[in-house]
Amino acid sequence: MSGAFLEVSGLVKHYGGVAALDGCSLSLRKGEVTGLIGPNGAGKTTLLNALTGLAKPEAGTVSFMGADVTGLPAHRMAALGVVRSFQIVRELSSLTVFENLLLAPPHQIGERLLGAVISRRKWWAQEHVNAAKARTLLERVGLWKLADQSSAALSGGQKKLLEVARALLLEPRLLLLDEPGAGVSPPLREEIIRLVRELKAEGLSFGIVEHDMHLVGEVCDHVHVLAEGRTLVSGSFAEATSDPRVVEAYLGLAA
Amino acid sequence: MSQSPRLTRRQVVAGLGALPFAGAIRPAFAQAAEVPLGMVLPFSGATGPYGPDMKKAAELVLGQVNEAGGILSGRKLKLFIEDSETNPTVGVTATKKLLEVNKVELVGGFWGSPIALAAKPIILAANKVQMVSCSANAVTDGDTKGLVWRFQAKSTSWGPAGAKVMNSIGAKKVVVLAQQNPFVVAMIEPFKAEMAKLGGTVLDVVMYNPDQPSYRAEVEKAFGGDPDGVFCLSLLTDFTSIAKEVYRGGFKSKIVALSIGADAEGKFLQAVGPEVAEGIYHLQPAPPLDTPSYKKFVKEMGAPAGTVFLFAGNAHDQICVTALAMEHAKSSDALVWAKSIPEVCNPPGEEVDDVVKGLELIRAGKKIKFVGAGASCDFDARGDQINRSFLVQVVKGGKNTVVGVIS
Amino acid sequence: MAQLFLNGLVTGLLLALPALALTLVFGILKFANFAVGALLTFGAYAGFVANVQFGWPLPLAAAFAALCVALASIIADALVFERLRERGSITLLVASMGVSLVVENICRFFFGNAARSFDVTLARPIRWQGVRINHEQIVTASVVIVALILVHLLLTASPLGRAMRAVADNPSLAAVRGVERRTVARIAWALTGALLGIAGVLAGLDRAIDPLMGWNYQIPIFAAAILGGLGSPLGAVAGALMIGLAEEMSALILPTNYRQVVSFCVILLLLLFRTNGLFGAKAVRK
Amino acid sequence: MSAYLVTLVILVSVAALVGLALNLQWGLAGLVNFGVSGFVALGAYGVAITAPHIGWLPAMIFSALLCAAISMALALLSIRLEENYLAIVTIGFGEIVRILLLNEGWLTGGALGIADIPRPFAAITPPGGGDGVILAFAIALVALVFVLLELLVRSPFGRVLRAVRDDATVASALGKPVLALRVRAFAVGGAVMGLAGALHAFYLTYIDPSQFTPIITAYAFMAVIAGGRGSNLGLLLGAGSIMALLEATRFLKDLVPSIDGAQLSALRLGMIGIGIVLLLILRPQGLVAEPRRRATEFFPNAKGEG
Amino acid sequence: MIENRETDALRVQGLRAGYGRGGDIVCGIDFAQRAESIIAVIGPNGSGKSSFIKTIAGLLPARAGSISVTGSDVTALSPARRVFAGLAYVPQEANVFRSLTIRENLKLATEFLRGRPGIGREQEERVLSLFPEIAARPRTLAGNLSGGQRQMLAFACALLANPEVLLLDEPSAGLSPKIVSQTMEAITRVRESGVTILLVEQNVSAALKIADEVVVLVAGRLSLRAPAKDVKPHDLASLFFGKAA
Repeated sequence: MSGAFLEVSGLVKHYGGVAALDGCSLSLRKGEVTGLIGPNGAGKTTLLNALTGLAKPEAGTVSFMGADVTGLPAHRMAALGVVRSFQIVRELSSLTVFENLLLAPPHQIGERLLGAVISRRKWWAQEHVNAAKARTLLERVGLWKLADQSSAALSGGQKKLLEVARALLLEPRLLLLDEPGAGVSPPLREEIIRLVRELKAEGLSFGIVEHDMHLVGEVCDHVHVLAEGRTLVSGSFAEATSDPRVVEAYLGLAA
Repeated sequence: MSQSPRLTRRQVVAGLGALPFAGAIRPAFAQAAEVPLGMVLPFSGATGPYGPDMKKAAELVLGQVNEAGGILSGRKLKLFIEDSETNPTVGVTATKKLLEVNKVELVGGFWGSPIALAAKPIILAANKVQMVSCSANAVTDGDTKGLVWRFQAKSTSWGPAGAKVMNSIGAKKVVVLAQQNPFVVAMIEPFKAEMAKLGGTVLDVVMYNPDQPSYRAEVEKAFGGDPDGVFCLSLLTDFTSIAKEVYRGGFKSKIVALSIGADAEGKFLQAVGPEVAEGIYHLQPAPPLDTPSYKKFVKEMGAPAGTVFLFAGNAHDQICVTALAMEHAKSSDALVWAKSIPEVCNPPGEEVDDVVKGLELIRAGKKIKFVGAGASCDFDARGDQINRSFLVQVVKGGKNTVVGVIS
Repeated sequence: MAQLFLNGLVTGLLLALPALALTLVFGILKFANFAVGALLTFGAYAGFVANVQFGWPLPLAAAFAALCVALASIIADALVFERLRERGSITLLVASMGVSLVVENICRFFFGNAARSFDVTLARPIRWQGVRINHEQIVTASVVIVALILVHLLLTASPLGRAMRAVADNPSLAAVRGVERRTVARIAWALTGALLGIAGVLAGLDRAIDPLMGWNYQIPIFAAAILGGLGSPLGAVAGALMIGLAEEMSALILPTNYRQVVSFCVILLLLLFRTNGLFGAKAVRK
Repeated sequence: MSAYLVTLVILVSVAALVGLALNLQWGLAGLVNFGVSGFVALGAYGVAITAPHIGWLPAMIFSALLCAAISMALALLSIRLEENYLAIVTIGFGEIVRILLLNEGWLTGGALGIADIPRPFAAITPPGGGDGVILAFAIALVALVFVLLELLVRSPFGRVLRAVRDDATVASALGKPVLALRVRAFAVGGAVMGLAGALHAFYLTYIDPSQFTPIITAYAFMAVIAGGRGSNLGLLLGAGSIMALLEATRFLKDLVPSIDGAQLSALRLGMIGIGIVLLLILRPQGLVAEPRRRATEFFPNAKGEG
Repeated sequence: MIENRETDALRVQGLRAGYGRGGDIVCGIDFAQRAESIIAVIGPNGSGKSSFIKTIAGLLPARAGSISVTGSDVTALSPARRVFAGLAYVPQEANVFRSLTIRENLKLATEFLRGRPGIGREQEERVLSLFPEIAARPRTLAGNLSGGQRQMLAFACALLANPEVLLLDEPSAGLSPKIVSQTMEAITRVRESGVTILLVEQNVSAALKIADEVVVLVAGRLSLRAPAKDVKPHDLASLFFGKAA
């Protein structure tokens, strides 16, 4: 159990000549909630993309549970248990809430071309198992009554919850959340905080990109502050937010 | 915007519903005494230019016959014409519609072998007569039950005729420039063989696909080596472009072309003007140009005297022969009257070129030999027209001038 | 060889105007307009009416054709494309197929299928260093080059061109700068219509006028615009020249009946290496 | 009349197969394919060339597999392209196929085409009763393909394809192999188009390159748009109504007798163009909506709880 | 809160807006702004700040309510006509035409506003003197400018229209702290030239420094309006994240 759960070293990624990541190194620990904060343009979202296979880093390595996973395609990262949510919620709008969840579980026989036609009974059984899990999760995040609604019709906050629930069905080892608190009304935000704590207690690890210092302070065990594509400061929430460099570069005024 | 589209949509749907219904009930209410005939002609697509004149010619005969009291003691002819869109699939549905909805005894027309070939099995299955105006040998191959009749020279007889023209104008080293099209492709080998027999050589065969934006590269390739002559196997639209290109390119080789492209019942001259067309030889199976009936036909078609109609003449003949054969067989049952076709067309018999007069003679119990506006209309046992001679013309001073007849 | 090169240049120049028209509409309205071919045909017939039926000289007839097609394009936009603007590029593409059928058949309805030509006397070629140059080629080349220069000036140096480029770049920002997308779209339609009208007359001069003529140009036009990168005016012209040269020069190594395949092979090869054409901006598939 | 209806039903069947395939590729998986006519032609030529030697059933299987393989190759080649570019590449594919068929006469008969293609069950077909057999065959084929595709659409496979269409990034972040899924959808669609071509060849018993023009592609898109993207049932309705529109306009001349043939044809094709545009403007969602999996299917008594 | 109508540069009543078929994002906002003031709109992500300012600019159609600028109703006008009526808008990030040069960007800013009073050479000189670094490089493509320079160019373009009211959507977004302070300083200069400024900001501290008043938007509704000097950051925490006022 020693050593980092997810280790990032020296990641570099440019977009149109601008360095989004410029030698970024940091680590996430197992069973903890790690916050990633920093000003706009500090490279937080690019880092998440690099961690989940949506962006190929130009230099540097990513290792997960001791294995080098640099540059693996997104679906392989998901299969390894690194699952993410998106900053601007990307629900699959032509699917219902329930279908959004049924989609998520890995290794579905019915998603194979032949399996879908031939092994009907098998995938139907799988589907029932997944449906039960989906129902439990939907009830947990309070969306069960909206199960058969088009996911496009949900409010912003409900979509966030849907996204988290969908990610959970993938049975992740590490859940990376991109601004889970953004656009969420206060009661829902408390709901998310409660959910993250519960899941952490169940053994799930988190990486959370967030601007909302209240949320970060509530749930994060450890915080990395990013600026201009690198790690500026790492430490506990209190340590990080009292660091003068962080106040200068990010917070602007004493938080 | 909120109300009107609804209304429109409903109207569209209602219109759609009503159309086939109207079409379907029409024949049922039609006079039982009418004899329905059908034709599949091209009005759009690559061969679209040839359809309208064929339609006109067929309707001309129809008018004459009906005005003279029809056939089979007073039954009028009724003609249904469908568009093939130069597309065999469409040709098949059109044929089906004619056979099943209009209950026609004859499906005529058929410019273009693929359409005729696609429609053939259906017409044979329905035991009706198919008359075609296309050249591919395959059309009359196989078991045709004596129901398929070709009002046109076979492809294989066009080629040698072309070689003879080349020979007569002194072209020994020649190039073939041909559209990739079934009618034309079958001419190339017989042409080459005949050229060899006549002591000439075919330097190159340049094939091109129809419907190209330009034919510059092909013209360059065919004419660039300055052959004595180029055998241009093209249809109207592409030949118009090719002829302009040749003229502007300043090439000197003599051109022998098909009248389908280089005359097209006068449309070619209209399209390119006299300078470009000057000196182009072209050939086609000869209509009986000198007969009074042909001259009358040209006049009735509203064309200037001397116009050489080929396909329109074929369409004209198809309807004439059908009327005469039905009258001869005293039946409108296709299986019966098809057998009468050689009876009214092949010699011996009194030569007749007017359908109305022919009908009178048949009623009077005389044996006739019909001579059409497209050909002399003699058939062999396969249903192919025989004794087709080719008329060779050259464009001089903006006019087609007859050079001679090759048989 | 030199002859084929020259022929290729002329063919390419003929493609340049419609390819430019296609790319302009794509830049501003973000869809590939399948009706370019039919509108080109329409232009040729409009020119034919003016030249042969009214007896106007060809330059005047070309201007008339440009006007007619510009008008037709604006009408098509108002009746069809405007209403479908929010519905995605493929819906618009399919709609433009419908428009294409309608326009082509309007021409067929009034003029039939027979090939026609303008009332101009053709001349024999000028020979220079063993290369034949004919008058139409000179006329075509000069008209196209002048048109291209004018369009280039319009796009780069006039307020209208700036507005068009602004809308292509960022329509919502353009809107708050006082440039209405709708107005600019209409102007772009008029401009492309005018280009297609002139192209139609030139094509009619080069070959015969028939209802399917534009359809025959369709694929090389698309090939040219894509080769240059959809939405890039400069690229469209370069692409047109390359397609023209490739198609004519390919006669050296390929049988002529495979000429039409050439443009596609060029596109395929190019797209394998540059997914957005020669000059296209990077467009990311979501 | 009845045999004419048979023709129509068979042609609708061909159009429906093509449409079903496109509905899988474009409607469900979001991959635009403008080379439909090329795949149909390959399917038709596949059976026309092989059926006399190996029998109709192996020939059909061969055609379907051939088209599937070529679809996969094309998909791998071009699937990373942006929609408009993919459209052009597929258009080009259709044209290349047509030109190859036209010019490789040693194999395809060139412009003359291939005649006397044996029909399925030719041996047990009573003379003159051919239409009934081919009709039954066509309907059975459409039914089979419809059921299979419907199984696919309603299975998790269909759902994951919809997810890929909606947002490929999210789908890949959820662990779905987007490229592989797209290639599979394209291949299955290609195979069905091949079957459509085979049915076409069997019915006409004669094929030539001029039968496979891009208009087939246009009609297929019309059918999908009319029926509603993603719904197979809607597609059958769409294909039926498009063919009805095409054939109904044929009766136009019986109502308007005074114009000449070319004008009539122009009027007819022009009306089809107007039909396309009207469908797009008036029927944005198509005739039938996509199928959805309801929670109530699993928990029939749970509705409204939670 | 209701002030004298004549002196209100910007006035919004009962404004509702949203995207597509979705619910309202802007849920009934009443708001008025005195001429030549700077008001900062702040609030948590997703509270409708951007939608609010876009609706005023006309990029998002208002479902209900009205907007007026210096007393004249602009609710029914297109975005372009609103510029003519004196309402300029600088969007977040994509705020210049990247494929056009600086000079072309500047020209476009007034080209289609002929007849609006106060535009022309004089205004151009005045504006360019505010942003000397832009005026120096007219032939540079706007896409090649740095984020801060683009921001300046965008301000310059908006000001060339001689607006009464300037709407700024997160001018600090994506900028480093140093550039943010320069930008904020530029905004105060703009106000001094007589323009009313409505500013949406996420960077609360920067906004508080220059704004006269602060408006807090939560879930599409106004939850607080107060003079900037009275607002303390810890108040904001409870306003943003606690119960809506």
